Amino acid sequence: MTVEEKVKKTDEIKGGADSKEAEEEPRIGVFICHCGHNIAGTVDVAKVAEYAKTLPNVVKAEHYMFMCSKPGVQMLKDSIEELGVNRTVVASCSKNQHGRTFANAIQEEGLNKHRHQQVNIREFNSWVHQKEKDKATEKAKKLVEAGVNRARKLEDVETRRIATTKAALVIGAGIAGLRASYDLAELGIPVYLIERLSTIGGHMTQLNKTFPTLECPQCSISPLTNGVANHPLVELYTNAQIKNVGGSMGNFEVEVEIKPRYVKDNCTSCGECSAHCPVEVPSEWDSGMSIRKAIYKAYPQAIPATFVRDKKNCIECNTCVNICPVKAVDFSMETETKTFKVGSIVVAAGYDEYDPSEIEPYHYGQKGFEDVITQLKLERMLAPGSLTNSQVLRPSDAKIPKSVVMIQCVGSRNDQVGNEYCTGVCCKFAIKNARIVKEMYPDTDVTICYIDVRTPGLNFEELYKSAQEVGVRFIRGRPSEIVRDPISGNLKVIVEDTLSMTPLQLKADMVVLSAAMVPPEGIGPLGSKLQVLRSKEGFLKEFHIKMNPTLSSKGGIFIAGAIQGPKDISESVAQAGNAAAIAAAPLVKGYIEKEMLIPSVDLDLCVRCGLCKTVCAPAAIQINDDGTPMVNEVACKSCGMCMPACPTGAIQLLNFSDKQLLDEIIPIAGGGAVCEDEL
Amino acid sequence: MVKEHTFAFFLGCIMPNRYPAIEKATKFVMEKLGYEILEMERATCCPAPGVFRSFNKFDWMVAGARNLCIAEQLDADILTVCNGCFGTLQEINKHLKENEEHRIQVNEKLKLLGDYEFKGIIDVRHVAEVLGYEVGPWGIEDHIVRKLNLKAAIHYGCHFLKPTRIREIESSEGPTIIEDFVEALGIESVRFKEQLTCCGAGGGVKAYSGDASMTIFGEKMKNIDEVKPDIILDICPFCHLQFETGQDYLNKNKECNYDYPVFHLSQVLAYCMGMDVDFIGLQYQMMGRDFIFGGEDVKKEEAI
Amino acid sequence: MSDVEEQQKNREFKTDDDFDTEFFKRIENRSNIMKCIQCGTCTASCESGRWTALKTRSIVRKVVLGDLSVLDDPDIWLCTTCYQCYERCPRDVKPTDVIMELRNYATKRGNISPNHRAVVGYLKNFGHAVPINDEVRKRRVELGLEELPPTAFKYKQEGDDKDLKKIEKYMFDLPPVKEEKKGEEK
Amino acid sequence: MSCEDIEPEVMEKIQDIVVFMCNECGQGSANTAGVARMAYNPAIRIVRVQCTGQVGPIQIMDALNNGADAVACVGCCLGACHFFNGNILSMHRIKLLKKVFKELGYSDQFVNQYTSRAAEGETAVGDFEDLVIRLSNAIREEGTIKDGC
Ligand SMILES: Cc1cc2nc3c(=O)[nH]c(=O)nc-3n(C[C@H](O)[C@H](O)[C@H](O)COP(=O)(O)OP(=O)(O)OC[C@H]3O[C@@H](n4cnc5c(N)ncnc54)[C@H](O)[C@@H]3O)c2cc1C
Ligand SMILES: Cc1cc2nc3c(=O)[nH]c(=O)nc-3n(C[C@H](O)[C@H](O)[C@H](O)COP(=O)(O)OP(=O)(O)OC[C@H]3O[C@@H](n4cnc5c(N)ncnc54)[C@H](O)[C@@H]3O)c2cc1C
Ligand code: SF4
Ligand code: SF4
Ligand code: SF4
Ligand code: SF4
Ligand code: SF4
Ligand code: SF4
Ligand code: SF4
Ligand code: SF4
Repeated sequence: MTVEEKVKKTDEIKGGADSKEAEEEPRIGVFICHCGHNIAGTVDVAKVAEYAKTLPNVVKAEHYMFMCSKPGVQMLKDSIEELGVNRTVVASCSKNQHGRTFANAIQEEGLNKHRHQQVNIREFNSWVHQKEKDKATEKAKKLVEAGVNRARKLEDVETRRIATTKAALVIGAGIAGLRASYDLAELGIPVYLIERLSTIGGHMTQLNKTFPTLECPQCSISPLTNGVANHPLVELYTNAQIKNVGGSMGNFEVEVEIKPRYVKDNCTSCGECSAHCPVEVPSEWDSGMSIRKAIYKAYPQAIPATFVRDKKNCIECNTCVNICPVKAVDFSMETETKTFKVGSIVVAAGYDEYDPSEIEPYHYGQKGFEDVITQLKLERMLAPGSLTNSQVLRPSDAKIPKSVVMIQCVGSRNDQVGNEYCTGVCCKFAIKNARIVKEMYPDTDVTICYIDVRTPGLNFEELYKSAQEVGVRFIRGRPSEIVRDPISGNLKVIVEDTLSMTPLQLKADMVVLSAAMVPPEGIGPLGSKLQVLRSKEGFLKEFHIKMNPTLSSKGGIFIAGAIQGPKDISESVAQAGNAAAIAAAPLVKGYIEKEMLIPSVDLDLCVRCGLCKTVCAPAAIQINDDGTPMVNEVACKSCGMCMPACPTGAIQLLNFSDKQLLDEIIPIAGGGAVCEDEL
Repeated sequence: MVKEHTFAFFLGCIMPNRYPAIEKATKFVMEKLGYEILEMERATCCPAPGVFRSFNKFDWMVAGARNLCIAEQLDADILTVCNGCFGTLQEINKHLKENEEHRIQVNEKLKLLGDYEFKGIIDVRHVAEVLGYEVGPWGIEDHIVRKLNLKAAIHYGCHFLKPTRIREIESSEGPTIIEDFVEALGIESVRFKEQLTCCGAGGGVKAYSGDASMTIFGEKMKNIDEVKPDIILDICPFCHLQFETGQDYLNKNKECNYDYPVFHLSQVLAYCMGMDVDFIGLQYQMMGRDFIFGGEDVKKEEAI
Repeated sequence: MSDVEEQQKNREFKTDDDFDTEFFKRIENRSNIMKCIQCGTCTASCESGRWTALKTRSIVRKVVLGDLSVLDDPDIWLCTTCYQCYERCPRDVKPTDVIMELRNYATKRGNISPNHRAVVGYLKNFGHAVPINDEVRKRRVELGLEELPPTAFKYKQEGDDKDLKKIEKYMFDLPPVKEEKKGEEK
Repeated sequence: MSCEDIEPEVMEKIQDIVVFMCNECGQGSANTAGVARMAYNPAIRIVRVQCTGQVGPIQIMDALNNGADAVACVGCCLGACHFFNGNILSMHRIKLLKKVFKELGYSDQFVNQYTSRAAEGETAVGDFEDLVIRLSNAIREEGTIKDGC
C-alpha cells in the first residue's frame, strides 16, 4: 500500500462503530496457532483446541500451523461469514506481534475490532516453559478459557472524529515561545502569543553573549522577534495574562486579560515622554542595574516598540500626556478581556533566576554585601549600552575588581533549599562570563568555585578549556560563606580546595553567584488554570520524560523551553520546534481521531464523592454542578486509574470493567471461589 | 498544662560550681520580672553534649531525660542559663517527644535510676530566649533602674541557636535577639570579624586538647581586640569560662595583653535592674577587675 | 615479620581489604551520608579545621568508604560541635552527628583520652562534669546562696547517695584503657 | 536463594499466581522475556491491564478469592509511568493492602508490586522469581493463603 492509499483508508474507517448491537448471543471462534514448532513444540495445541470446544458460546475451535498467514487469517474471516461468529479469540503470539492483524481482519468483515481477544501462548507460555510441556499445555488451556470468558462480554468501541479548531495559543514570548509561534504560523496556523511583560524576547534579550560561540543574543534573536511581531498569522498580546481555560484537546477556550499600555500604537518611540517623566524606578529588565521612568521602553530594541506606562508607579502628573507630539499617551485605555478559541496550547513561560538571599551565609542583598551579585546582573553589566558602559564595576565603589570569585550551584543541588536538581546551565554561563571578564581584565584574578564542572556536549568542554587557557582559576569546593571584615569592608570567600584538602580564604572584590534557574513566578496559578501537573520542583511536568517530553499531563497542552526544567537556548529552541510540530498535527489534519475506550459512570451507584477526579492525571473528569462526574471523552487517556479510586464501583472503563476482569481472572486463578462464605 | 510564669531552674555544672554570681543574678532578674523559680533537687550535669554524647549517645539521653523528669514532677518548664544545658535538654526533650521507640527504651533504663518516667509534658527554655522574646526589649524598660553606656562584643555561642532546625529560635547566620535586647539596656553591640564562630571550648575539645582549643580561641580574641569593646557579653557559663581562662592563658603563654571583663547576660541585666554591684561577682573573676559599670540612674518617673 | 609482610604494611595504596563496608551500615542517617558530594562546605565551615588537622569532609569520606581507621583518628576529637557544617551541608549529611557517633564507636574501642575519662569519673562521683571546690563554696555563701547547690551531690554530702550510686553503676560504662594507645595520647 | 532451592513440598503449593501487567513496560518486558526464552515458573499467569493504576483491591481480592496463591502488579519504573503516575498510585495501594493483610493475620507477601522495563526481559523474570521466592518463604512460615480460610 502506498502512503496515499493508507491515508485514504484511515479516512474511510471512521465511526465504523455503530455496526452491530452488542446484545446478541455471543458466538465465539477460537483459533490456536502452532507457530511451527514455536508453540506446538511445547503446547499440545490439539488438546487445547479440544478443550476450547467445551467452553460455553464457543462455536468453533481450530488449530492451525500459522495463523498470521493468509490462509490463517482467512479462517478467521470465514468463520464470521459461515458460522456467524461475532467474537474471535486467537491464541498465538503477543498482542503487539499479530493482535492487530487479527483485529483488522475482523474489522474488514464488519465486526468491531475490539471484539477480538488476543491470547498470548507463545511469549507468555510456550517460549518460557519449554521444559515443562504438560504444565504449559494446562496453562494454555486456562489462558484460552480466560480469553474466551473475556471475549464473551467485549463491547464495541466507537472511533470518533472530533473536528479541531485551527488556531493555537502560545503562553510566554521568550525564545521558546517565539520559536514555537513562528513555526506554528509557518505551518499556516493562526497563533495568539500571550506575554505577561510589555516586551517580548524573555531572558535571552538580557544576556550579553551566549555560549558556546559567544555571539550577541540580540543579533540572533531579532530576526525571530521581528518575524513573529510582523507575521500575518501571529497576534501578539503583551501585558497579558491567562484568566481561564476551558475545553479540551482540539477545542480550548482561553480567556485572556490584557492590561493597557496607556500608549496608543501611533507612538513613534521618540522618547520625549520618558525624558520628562519625573518618576524613577529600578529597571526590571536590567535586573535592577539601571533606572527607568514610569513611562518607558524596557530597552531600545524592545518589541513592541510602543512605549508603556507603569500605572503602579505613575504619579499622574500628566507631563507625558501633554508632551507627546503625536498625542499617543492615553490614560483612558482599559483592561480588555478576550476569549480565544484554539486547538492547541503551547506553554513557554520560561524561568526565573533563583533569589540567593535564602542562602544566608552568602549574604546576598544584605547591607555591606553590595558586591555580591548574580550572574544575570553580571550579564547586564557586560552587555552593550549598559549602565557601566559594558565595564565590570563593583557596585559599592564603581571600581574594576581585582579579584572576582564565582560561586557555583547557588540554589541548585541543595537539599536544604529544596532544589535537588542540577540547573545544568550555570556551569556553562559561569565559565563563559569568567572567560569574558578575564579577557577584558587580564590583571584581575577570576576564580570559579565549583563542586563539579558540568559541561557535556559538543563545544562545551572546549569552552571550559578555553577559560582555563586564559587563566581562569578553578577551585573544587563549595564555599561555606562570604565574610565581610567589619572594619575594612573587604569580602572574603571561605572555601576548601578539596583537591589539596586546604581550607582557603579567598580575597574577593566582587562575588558572582551562579544562581539556579527556578520556575517562574505565577506558575502555580497558571498550572492550575491549565489543569496540568507540575513536578515537585514546580516546573511543568512532561507526559513521559523520554518518549513525550513536550506534551504536558493534559492532551492538547504542550510545553517548550525552560518551563519544563532548566535548559539553555539551543535546547529550548529544539523543544519549541517539536512542540510546534506536535501541537500543529491535529490542527493541520483538521480532526482528532479517538477510540472511545472511556469510562462510564453509573449514576445510581455514584455517591458524588469526586474521588475519581482527584486521580485523573489528564484532568479528563469534570464534576458537574450537581456533583456528578463527567468524563471528557477527548481528554481521557483510557488508563482506568479512576476505577479503583471509586468507593462504589460506579465508574467503569469500557471493556476493562470489574466484571470483565473478573471473568478473565477466574480460570487463571485456579477457578472457582475458595471460601465464599467468608468474603 | 504546666504552670505559668514558673520555671524549674536548671543549674548545670559551671554556673553553680564556678560562677555562682551568674546563678545569683539570674534568680534576681527572673524573680523581679515576676517569675517563680523552683529548685530542681537531685539534678545532675545536663550531661554536657560535647563530651557525654561522644561517649555514649544513649546514656546521654537517659541522663538528660532524668533531669527532664525532675522538672516534669515540678510541673514546670525548665529554665537553663547555659548553651550546653540548653542544647542537651532541649534536644533530648524534643527527640523523645517525637521518637516513640527511643522514648520506650529510655524509660526502660530510667527505671534503673529511680522513680523516673519521661512523659514529654514540658518545654526547655534558655534565659536569653525568655528575655529576648518573652520579656522583650519592650517589656524590660519598666524594670530598668540603671542604663549603661557601653560597647559590647556579643558572643552567642554555638548551641543556643544551632542546629536551627531543632532549636527553632532564629537563623544562626545573622541573629539579632541579644543585640535587640541589650540595646534597651544602653549596650551597643560592636560587630567584629567572624563574630559567630565558636569559642573553641565545646565538643570536649577544651578537655581533649587545650592547645587546639586555645588556638581557636586566640583567633576569636584577636578579632574582638580589633574593635576594642568595653566588655565581652555571653549567654553561656562555659563560654564565660573560656573567655576568662582563655585570656589569662593567652596573656601568659602567647604574649598577649588582654583584660576584657566578661559578663553573662544575666549579670548585666541584674545590674541594670538594680542588683548590688558586689553581687555581680566581678571580684571573683580573673579579667577586667578594674572595670566600672558606670551608666546613669534612670529616674522612676522617666522610666514610666 | 617477613619482608613481604613488612612491605605490605608500608604500602601506600589501599585494597578492598582495608575497608569494612559492613561496619557503617548501622550508622544513623546513613542514606544521607552516602549522598555526600564531597563539596567541602563542611570543611570550609569548620572553625576547628581552620586551625587543626580536623578535615570534616575527609571524615565523612572515610565513613562512606568504610575506612575504620577513622575511629582511631584523633582528629574526630577536635570537633567543637559548633554545628556550622550541620547547618550548611547541601546534602543534609549532618557531619556533627556523624562525628559524635564515630566517637561513640571509638569510645567502645577504648579510644578515649584520659581527660575525658576523668570527666566521666566526675559525673559518677559528683553528678557534675565540673565539681565544686572550697573557693566557690565560700563565694556562694558570700553571695547569699546556699553553700551547696541542691543537686545530687548535696544529697550525697548529706549521706543520701542513692542517686549517684545508681548513676555510677548504670551509666557511661567505659571500656578499660587500651594498652597500646596509652603512650600516644596527648 | 533462588527458585531452584525451594523444596518440592513448598513448590507444590505454588500453582496459580495472577500477575497484572500494564500495557506498556509490563507487557513489554514479559514479551521480551519470552522472545529470549527466559524460563520461569508456569504458575505465573499474566493479565493485561491498561495501567497498574487500574488494578484495585477488587481485582486483587477477586484473584485470591478464586484460588490464586498470590497476586502481583507489574508496572513501569517509578517516574516512567506511561499514564503519568499510575504505578505510584498502585504502589501506595499495595502498601495499604499489605498492612490490611497483616492486620488480618495473613502474610503480607501474598500481594506485591513490581516494576519492569520493556526492553529487559530479565526485569520481568526477576520480578517473577522474587515473587515465587517470597511466596515460598511465606508458605513455609505461615502456610498458603488458602490455609487461612
Ligand atoms: C545568567 C544567565 C546566562 C545565560 N547564558 C546563556 C547562554 O550564554 N547561552 C544559552 O544558551 N543560554 C543561556 N542562559 C539560559 C537562557 O536564558 C535560557 O535557556 C532561555 O532564556 C530560556 O528561554 P525560555 O523562552 O524558555 O524562557 P524565558 O526567556 O524566561 O521566557 C519566558 C517568557 O514567558 C513569559 N512568561 C512567564 N510567565 C508567564 C505567564 N504566566 N503568562 C505569560 N507570559 C509569561 C516571561 O515574561 C518571558 O518573556 C543563561 C541563563 C542565565 C540565567
Ligand atoms: C551505553 C549507552 C547508554 C545510554 N543510556 C541512555 C539512557 O539511559 N538514557 C538516555 O536518554 N539516553 C541514553 N543513551 C543515549 C541514547 O542512546 C541516544 O540518545 C539515542 O539513542 C539517540 O537516538 P538517535 O535516533 O539520534 O540515534 P540512533 O539510536 O543511533 O539511531 C540512528 C539510526 O540511523 C541509522 N543510520 C545510521 N547511518 C545511516 C545511514 N547512512 N543511512 C540510513 N540509516 C542510517 C542507524 O542504523 C540507526 O538505526 C545511551 C547511550 C549509550 C552509548
Ligand atoms: S500468529 Fe504469531 S504465533 Fe501464530 S504463526 Fe504468526 S507469529 Fe507465530
Ligand atoms: S508616547 Fe509619545 S512621547 Fe512617548 S515615545 Fe511615544 S510618541 Fe514619543
Ligand atoms: S503621568 Fe505618570 S508616566 Fe506620565 S510623566 Fe507623569 S509620572 Fe510619568
Ligand atoms: S550546572 Fe554546574 S553550577 Fe549549575 S547546578 Fe549544575 S553543577 Fe552546579
Ligand atoms: S480512564 Fe479515568 S483516570 Fe484515566 S484518563 Fe480516563 S477518566 Fe481519567
Ligand atoms: S469516585 Fe465514584 S462515586 Fe465518587 S464521584 Fe467518581 S464515580 Fe462517583
Ligand atoms: S558539606 Fe555535606 S556534602 Fe559537602 S562534603 Fe561536607 S558532608 Fe559532604
Ligand atoms: S561541628 Fe565540628 S566538624 Fe562541624 S564545623 Fe563545627 S567543629 Fe567543624
